[in-house]
Amino acid sequence: MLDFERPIRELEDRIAELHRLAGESEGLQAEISRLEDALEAAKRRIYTNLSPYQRVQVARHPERPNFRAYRDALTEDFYELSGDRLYGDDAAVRGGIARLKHGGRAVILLGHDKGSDVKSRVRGNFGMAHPEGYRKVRRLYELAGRFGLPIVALVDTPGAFSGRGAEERGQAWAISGDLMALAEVPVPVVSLVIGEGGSGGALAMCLADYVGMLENSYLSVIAPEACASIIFRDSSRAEEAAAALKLTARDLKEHGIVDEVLPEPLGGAHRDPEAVLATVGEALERVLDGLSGADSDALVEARHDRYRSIGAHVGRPA
Amino acid sequence: MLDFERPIRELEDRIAELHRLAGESEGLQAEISRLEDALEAAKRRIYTNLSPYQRVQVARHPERPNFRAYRDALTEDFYELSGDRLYGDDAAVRGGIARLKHGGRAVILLGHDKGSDVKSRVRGNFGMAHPEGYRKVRRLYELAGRFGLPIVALVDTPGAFSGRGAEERGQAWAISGDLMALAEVPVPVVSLVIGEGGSGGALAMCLADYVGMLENSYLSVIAPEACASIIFRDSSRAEEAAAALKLTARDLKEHGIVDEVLPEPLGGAHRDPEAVLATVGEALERVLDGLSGADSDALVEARHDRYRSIGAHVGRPA
Amino acid sequence: MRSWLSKRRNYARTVPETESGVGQIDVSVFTRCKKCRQPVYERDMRARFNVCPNCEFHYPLPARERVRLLTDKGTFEERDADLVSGDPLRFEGYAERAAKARKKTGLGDAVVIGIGEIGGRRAALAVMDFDFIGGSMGSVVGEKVARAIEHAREENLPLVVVSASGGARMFEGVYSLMQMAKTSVALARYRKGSQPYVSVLTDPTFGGVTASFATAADVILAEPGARVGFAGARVIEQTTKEKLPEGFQTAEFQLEHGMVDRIVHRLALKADLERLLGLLS
Amino acid sequence: MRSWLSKRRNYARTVPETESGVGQIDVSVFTRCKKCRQPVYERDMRARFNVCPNCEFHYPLPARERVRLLTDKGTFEERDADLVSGDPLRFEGYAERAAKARKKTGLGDAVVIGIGEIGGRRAALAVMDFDFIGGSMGSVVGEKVARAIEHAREENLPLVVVSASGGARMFEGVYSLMQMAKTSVALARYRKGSQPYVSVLTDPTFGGVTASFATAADVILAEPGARVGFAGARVIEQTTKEKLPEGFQTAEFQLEHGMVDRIVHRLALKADLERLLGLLS
Ligand SMILES: [Zn+2]
Ligand SMILES: [Zn+2]
Repeated sequence: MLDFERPIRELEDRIAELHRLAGESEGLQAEISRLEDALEAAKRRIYTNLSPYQRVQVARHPERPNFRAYRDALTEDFYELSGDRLYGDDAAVRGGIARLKHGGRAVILLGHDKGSDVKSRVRGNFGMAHPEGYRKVRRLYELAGRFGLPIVALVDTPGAFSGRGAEERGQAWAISGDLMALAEVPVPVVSLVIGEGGSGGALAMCLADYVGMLENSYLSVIAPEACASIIFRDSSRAEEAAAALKLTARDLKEHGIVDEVLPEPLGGAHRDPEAVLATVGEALERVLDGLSGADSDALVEARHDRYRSIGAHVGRPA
Repeated sequence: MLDFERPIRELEDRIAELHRLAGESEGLQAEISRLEDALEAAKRRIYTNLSPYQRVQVARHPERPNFRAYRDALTEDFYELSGDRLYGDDAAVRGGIARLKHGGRAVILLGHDKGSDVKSRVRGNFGMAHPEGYRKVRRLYELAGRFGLPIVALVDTPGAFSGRGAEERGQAWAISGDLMALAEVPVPVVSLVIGEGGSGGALAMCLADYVGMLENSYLSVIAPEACASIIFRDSSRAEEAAAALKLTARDLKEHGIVDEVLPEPLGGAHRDPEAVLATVGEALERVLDGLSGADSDALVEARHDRYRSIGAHVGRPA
Repeated sequence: MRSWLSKRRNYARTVPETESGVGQIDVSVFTRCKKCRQPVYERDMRARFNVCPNCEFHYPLPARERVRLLTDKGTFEERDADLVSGDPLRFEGYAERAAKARKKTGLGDAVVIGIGEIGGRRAALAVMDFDFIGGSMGSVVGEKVARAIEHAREENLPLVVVSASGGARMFEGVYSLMQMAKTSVALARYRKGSQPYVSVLTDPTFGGVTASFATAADVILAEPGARVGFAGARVIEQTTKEKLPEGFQTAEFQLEHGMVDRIVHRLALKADLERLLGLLS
Repeated sequence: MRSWLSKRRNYARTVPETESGVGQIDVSVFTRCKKCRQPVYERDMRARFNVCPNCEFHYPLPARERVRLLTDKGTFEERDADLVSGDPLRFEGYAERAAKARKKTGLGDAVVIGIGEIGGRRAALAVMDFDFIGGSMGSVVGEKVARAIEHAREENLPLVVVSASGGARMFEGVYSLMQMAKTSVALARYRKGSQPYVSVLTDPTFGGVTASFATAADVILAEPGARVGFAGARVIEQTTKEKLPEGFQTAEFQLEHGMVDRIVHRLALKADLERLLGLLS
């Protein structure tokens, strides 16, 4: 449970309590329904006004549907491919050839895998890739180009990993390689930020023809906590930093960085996974339909123009 | 000194001895000139009839001019490039952009570096590359293609390295990658076997439009010693194995595997390095002149046809 | 185990019906699995394509059995079966060795190629046979693999190559080495198209085969426990005097090191290929 | 050291003649090298482009000084000098911070771009300045680097980019992140041509700059001792509680790990670039 959800949880507990006491008797029904109204009101009040930092917390929610949920729900078949052919296979990112249920299209599906239990979370380094992961992803981008399959990337990472091995094996070089590959790949590239979109680790999967974000996901150049400690010299000011960074889906849509905000159920994806999975499945089909049949040169050129034009620079009055 | 050179060395010693004894006196001149004739005869007899295994020994001679000698003698400028951008920089192979003295052409020059002293020999693993080396070479092949520079490869390796790290990092995958790159690179590829041409380690540098071999160099699928111990179950039969493998420059020319045998001075390259360096420099210029201006598609197609047609298979009478 | 491995062609299999011309089976014969040391009926081993019913150890599988395992019944048309090796170097003992291998295996050389259907999809197939001089690559293996690649290219088909090889065929010297180049130039042309190349690595695959076509694939599969590498473990230990870790060079090791895509049980291999080809067609 | 690093623009250099509009030098002033702790004359430090005459330690070099170091005298035409950053997120304190940086450095932002000659050969040049908010990459750095790439492409020239950056400019949030994508798409187009892109890594180069254009080059040079990486050593030690080895992330470390082609002393850099461009032209 997240802090700001406490009032809701308390109401839920009291209602359960009263139900127990009431048993068959009618005596407490009035009170119960009063509390139930209060509960609904509280939910709407809290969840519809989530602050940016609260959304970050929702995006990080351990029960939030992650890559595995989408992979299992949205594909008829997922044929996983492994390895960078160079050094290792990084469990933090997974990918392969998939057939989507919605529309039945074959695609290269990949994403950050935060795992489903302690063991797999640790194995996947909580979705933080090593160079092996970025290089596996690059291999998948190249296979997509070779086979003419659209790329669907599900972004959900706290960011690139800060570790010795990652630096020794050229993390920066590997991320740069992914960006160059995405800038050139002659097939549709569709990115969906389903949870955390942390820095370069996320960008290596969202230089795309379409970028969608779930309502409570975020995309940021840096984690709010880190930003607070660097800019405000006080990591406890993460709330402020999150707001200042304009990292929510809505902010990014307003700034024209992403194409679409995909709605989540009240309280976040984890409160009704099926609903989110359906939303994403339909969005994917719609977007892929829109991009299919596009001339590959035109696609790459449009991708170029899209990113080439992002920036907030102004000519200085002479 | 190699075993079979002993008679020569003995004559040389005796002549020197007599010169010392003789001093100014004329007394021993007759004997001296007799021995000098014998020496010339011995040299011609021994060196013109080197057995295949003796040539292998000459090819391995520690004073034989190696990559460094050619690099220094044949180039006006050698701009070395390093690293595979993935894991490391392998000192067993070196390469870069070079301007050749003969003809003044800019090329990508690379080769196995056996080093010049104990330290550099060990550092270069005696010319046996690790996966990092094959991947650095691949990077150079790709740069050559990108810049339209001819590739000049100087082959001098006992073979691929049999080691744990080399296997852990995918030596076979790395060699295969070099072969695929050479099969596709749209620039002239010129290979010269200057010493040892050991197995896959050598082949990764000689899938070429022109393959020349120095008279006493060898190119073999396996070292004669290893072949003897496997096929004859007796490593002391290396002499036999060397003969059976048909690994000398002349054999390979006869079998149409290589294009040219470049002559060495009597006794081998190490007895007159300048002569060999000049021979190679002129051959390079001639060959590059011949290949320059060729259409790149035609080049790649001819390279395909050349290797596609190598084989000794026959249809079985039905 | 050796017993039946060597005698294996004296037995037919009961189910499923065979396409590899072999005789009747003595259902009573059993042997001991060299891996789990349990007694196993030849018949069961045969029915499971040489995978131990008890410990799932994957024993070498003859090329024609592999073809039967992978292709839809009755769809495989073998190509270029008549090719046999010359003896370019007149290498002492090679001619006899080759003749014996042909007799023993009933094959022209260490690879069988052709076109067949896998789950109703046509594909070019090349399958190596370790029993033929250790699956070593000489001129014929190189030529037939190159032709399989070209059949795939000409008919615009997916390419599946199943490798099993001790490496180069020393008897053919540099001709053997050059087969690495030959198959590479053929593959380079094939890869200009957009049909997939799937490589299947089986126990053991080493040397020139691993260092050329077997690893130049879009997708690389390996059988459980298959040892795959360039230099063999014994050679490495002799060279470096280093003790190698448990499981060195196994398929599982290679997966962990990023070198293969998937490890697939032999009895699931056909289904796995059908999935992959289906997704890519 | 700080003393003169911050005051550096109050000094002119004696030799060679400067192109960066700065005033007179007080030849008597000296300082202590923070590396070797020896006293050094400002003037000598200046004449050697901020390389210690005693221990050869490479101190940060202002962008205009770098341009003077690399280009033939009088040949550099600056481009797009008028670009300054907007404040897309209205980020608390950014406007002031940027104004102060502009005042301090005399630059519009953390990069100077233009066309100049290097040994008589024209090349597009982009040089970052660590003194401008830690060389952080915001919209202007991304835009100007992209324009430098485009100038090189339009005029078919070699491209030389000298990086010095602490990483992303947090004040611009996701706009900063997206400059990695912007420079990458520009580079992808440039690389369709056959002109070389040379990246020069100087101390320090980290974060989004290293993870985009700075490492996507044909040839990568680095200055001796320059620290280059994605995450900084302090962050890594905080995250992993691991003690990092001596020399971690230095140019020498990166060379050993295969990430850079050459380590080039600052005073030899121009000659090195002239050699390379000469070989490739
Ligand atoms: Zn068993
Ligand atoms: Zn100093």
